[in-house]
Amino acid sequence: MHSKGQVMMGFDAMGEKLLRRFAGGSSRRSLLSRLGAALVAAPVFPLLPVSRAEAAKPDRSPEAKTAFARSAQTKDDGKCDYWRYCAIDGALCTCCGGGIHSCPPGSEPSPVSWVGTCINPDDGKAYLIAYRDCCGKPTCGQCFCDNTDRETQLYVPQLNNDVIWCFGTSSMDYHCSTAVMVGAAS
Amino acid sequence: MHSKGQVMMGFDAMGEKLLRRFAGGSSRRSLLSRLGAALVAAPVFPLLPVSRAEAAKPDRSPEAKTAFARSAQTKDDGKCDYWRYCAIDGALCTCCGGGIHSCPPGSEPSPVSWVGTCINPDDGKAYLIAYRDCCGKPTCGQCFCDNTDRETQLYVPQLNNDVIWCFGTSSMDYHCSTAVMVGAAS
Amino acid sequence: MSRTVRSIFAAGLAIVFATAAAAAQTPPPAEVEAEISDTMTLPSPVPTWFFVDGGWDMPGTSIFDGETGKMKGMVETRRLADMAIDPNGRYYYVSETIWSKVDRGTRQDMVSVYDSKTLNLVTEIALPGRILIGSRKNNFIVSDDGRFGYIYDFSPTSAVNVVDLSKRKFVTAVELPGCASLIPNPGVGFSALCSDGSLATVAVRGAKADITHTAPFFAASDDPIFDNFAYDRAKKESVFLTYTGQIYTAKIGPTPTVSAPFSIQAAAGIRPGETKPLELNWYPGGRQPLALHRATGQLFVLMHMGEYWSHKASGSELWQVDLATQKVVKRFVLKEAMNNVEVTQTDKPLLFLNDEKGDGVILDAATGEEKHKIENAGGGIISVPAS
Amino acid sequence: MSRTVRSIFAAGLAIVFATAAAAAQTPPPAEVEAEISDTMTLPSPVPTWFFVDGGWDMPGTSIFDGETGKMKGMVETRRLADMAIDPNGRYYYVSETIWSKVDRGTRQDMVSVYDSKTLNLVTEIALPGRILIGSRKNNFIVSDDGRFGYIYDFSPTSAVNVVDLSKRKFVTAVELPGCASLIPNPGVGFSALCSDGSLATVAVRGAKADITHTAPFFAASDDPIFDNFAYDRAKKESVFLTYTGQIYTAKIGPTPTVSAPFSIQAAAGIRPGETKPLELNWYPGGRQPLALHRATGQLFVLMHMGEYWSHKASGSELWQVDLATQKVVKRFVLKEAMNNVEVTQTDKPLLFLNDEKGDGVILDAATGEEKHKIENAGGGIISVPAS
Repeated sequence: MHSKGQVMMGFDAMGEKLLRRFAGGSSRRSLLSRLGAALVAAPVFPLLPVSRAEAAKPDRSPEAKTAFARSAQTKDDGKCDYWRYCAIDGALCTCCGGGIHSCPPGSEPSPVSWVGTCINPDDGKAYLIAYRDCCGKPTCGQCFCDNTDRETQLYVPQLNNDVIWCFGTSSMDYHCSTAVMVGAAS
Repeated sequence: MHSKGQVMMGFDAMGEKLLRRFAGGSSRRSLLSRLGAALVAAPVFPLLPVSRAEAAKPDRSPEAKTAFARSAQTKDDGKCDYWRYCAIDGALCTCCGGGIHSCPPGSEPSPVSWVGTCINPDDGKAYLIAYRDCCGKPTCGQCFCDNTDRETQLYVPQLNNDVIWCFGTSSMDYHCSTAVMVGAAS
Repeated sequence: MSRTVRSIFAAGLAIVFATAAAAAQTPPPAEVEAEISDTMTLPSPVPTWFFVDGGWDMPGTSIFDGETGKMKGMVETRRLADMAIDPNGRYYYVSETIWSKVDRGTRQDMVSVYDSKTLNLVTEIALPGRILIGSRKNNFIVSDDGRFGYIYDFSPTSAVNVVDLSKRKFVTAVELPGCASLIPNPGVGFSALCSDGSLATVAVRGAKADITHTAPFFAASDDPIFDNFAYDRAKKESVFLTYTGQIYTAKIGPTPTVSAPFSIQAAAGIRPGETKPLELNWYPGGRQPLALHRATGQLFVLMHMGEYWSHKASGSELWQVDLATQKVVKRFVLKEAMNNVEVTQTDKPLLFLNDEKGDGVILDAATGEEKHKIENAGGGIISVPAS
Repeated sequence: MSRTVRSIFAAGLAIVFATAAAAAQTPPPAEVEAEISDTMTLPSPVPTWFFVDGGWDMPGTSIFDGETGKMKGMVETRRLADMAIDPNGRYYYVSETIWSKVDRGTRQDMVSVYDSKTLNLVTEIALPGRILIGSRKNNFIVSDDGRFGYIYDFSPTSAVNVVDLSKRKFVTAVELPGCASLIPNPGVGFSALCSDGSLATVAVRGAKADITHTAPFFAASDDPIFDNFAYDRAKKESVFLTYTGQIYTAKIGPTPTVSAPFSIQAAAGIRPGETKPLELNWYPGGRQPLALHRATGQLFVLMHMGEYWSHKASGSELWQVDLATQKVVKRFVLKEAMNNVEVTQTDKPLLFLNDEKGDGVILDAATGEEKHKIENAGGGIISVPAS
């Protein structure tokens, strides 16, 4: 039932297309100057002198692990304590007929999202997770989670998990959230 | 804060106006032939041979009283066991900024409604109660009640309390329900 | 552009657009595969699936696999919408009323058609109106061949809208005074229950309709038939249950016939239910108080202890009635009082029950064993694919 | 017309249209007065009223009288809408986004204007867009004189829509990269918090806007300021609270200045909060974790025990901070953990707190005594009229 035939276009093409779309057709360069808050960067948005050093070399020692990271598991992605869900907010798509990176039937993944940096307890490494909302169905009633590791406020929207992240989708109705592996955190 | 300046037009005028409205401008006579289920009659819709005798002379002896009637009170119209609420379903307008026959601000009473026949424990008599829905605001969150004395099914709609009784109002959004004294039951 | 924001770009940090570009610009170590997002699809409706409406409080009808208890997807039903399953398994139909500005603006009544494999909206069929009530199985029915949809309207005059689902267009509105709660009537049109205690039959021929009535057989105001009754398309029979517990079987056809009723309480060896208050007894109750396993003629009824006029009360027991022998063959004691019940039409039937809070359980109908408990499943009515 | 229905009319029974005509045609005994239906009105917003948004699960903002605990009415806010109260008391404004077919069709962004006495819709002011997030006090603010509304937009570029509320028309959209969470800035325009840790100030002159920034003063990613902060229009000051518990006061004007912060934990005589996990402490948390009694400079903060990054956790205590002396003067232990708090601007302040289930309590701020408990009050943010 997992249809690869419906896979979205590759990230490079998608990113570029969306950039143009949101820019109303303007060039990529002029767009970049406008994006501001819509940009999503590495684990911690590295803007602040006070935090840059910390962000560059995340401390993954047991002492620095959050309560979530210390008790996270890697076996069941239908539970709130699955390791990738360290900053998820909403219904888990894995409980709603979808998968960890798959939207339930009839819903559509938002190409833009908020992100988290979560530690996989199996290897102790940190990974960048994109929490892509699935959009276009009413809110799924299953497996509500609200984890808040490094989750910030609205003026840093790419690290805020309350925003309805349904941009560039045909409907902005929030259905559920996925936790897509993007890569190792630097 | 109870504004009589906003009182609706008298019932005679209202009834006639609505009759024409629902008939799409046709005459009253041709309309009556179409109304069918929309008609509301005395306490029990006196159509059925099996029930007509009973309906004509309701038995108000203690033995015939429903569980609701036996425990109903006449002091607090903000409680589900207030005597007029014997067949109400929904939020009590008395808890939502309205009154027993008054809609909360910004909502509008439906001129048509379902009805109940409730016994006032103070005099032991039965009265005809019109449960007029107030329409045009989201559902009030206070004092949900669902009493079902003589409440029937959809094919007898004037005795069914699940229908959204918002007809002839500018919005059909259900806000709360009132319990309007219409008269003594025959 | 502010000084601060300009400096962000000037710094040449690894700024990326969304996480999409992040993956492209900062390639992960070889062992980490960046995942791509996609969307699942479904097979045609499976006989072990339950379709649970969210009810008043929760939008959407969630599809649960009775075997695993897992959710498979959701059909977009909002409060007061009615869903029907295409008997051919290709579509889910939603009869709904939408205002252009939520509670104000222009009213739009329609049947929305969803593809059963993708759950995507295929098209909308405009309607002249429909009733706003919700929690009813029989206000939107589909003919056994899947060709026609019948949608009850109440404005507050009573009518039925006929829709040609294959041509996807509205055909006609049939005025039906004093009747509601529809039953497919193959080759004829539809039947309905009436306030005079009769069963009406509407023969639809194009835009014309002839209405006939049986003799009155039940007391619509004193001992009403629950309007969420059951219909068996294989036998062309409807099973009716009244507030007191009388069970009727109606043979549906051009001239329907109704059996003599029997009492569910008598079938269990106790005193039949009465309309008089004060007399404590077991009564049927809930919103969807009965479910029929068609092939075996087993009727499952939610029962509670109480007085008459308690017909919305949730059931603390589920009684299994064998319609052929008119006996209650089993009484299941429920852990929580339940408001709705449905049963799969499979050889090993599964029961789905939900309560007023919206929590659900799946029981093995043979043993009563609780197979799955599903919190927040939805508090509305439950459907299964036609057998 | 069917035989059955015709016979109803032929019988000449006392058939009436709705209950309206019933009263007219069958006059009740002299002692029974048939009542008429009407609609209530309200006074202008009263300082002891609380406006409680239903939050994610419940539409509408319910108005509760803090003295009696009774509901007075409801403003039509749907999920993700933002409400603002006209400082002059004549209107309630709702910034909302509506699709023409609920979740599909045409998007319509607007400020809907309601009369405060009738709660009727007066007009709609169309907007080019707005953010969908909900539970925020500072995404839709009104200037202190009531003339302008500022509505945050995120598409996902960051902007603020300026609306002339007196002329009831959209004026301009100001791009505001990297900033959000708005503060009225009288005579200037508005200010906002930014991801670089600065406070931006936007001077609006007609369709033009000049943006300036303070120096960065807080760590937006490591120790963020809760975006549901407080604003005091009498003093033209904002009070900010960070995740660790640092409290800042910002003087709002053409060139805002921000005070040195102090720690709420230190103000209570305990170790200040830290960003490092493992260290257990009392932390502020919730959706709307602070409320300011402006006249007396008393700040009420929801506090819970836990580790850092637990900023959404409900508070098991409410701490009262005297901003002048920088001391925690009282710690209220709450019966239930609460997620939002607001306080009336009256001489005898009342507190409203609600929890994630949507239940609310009204406390006397002087004694902590529970005056009223309101079930299902709504789980969203709480507003009071400006003092």
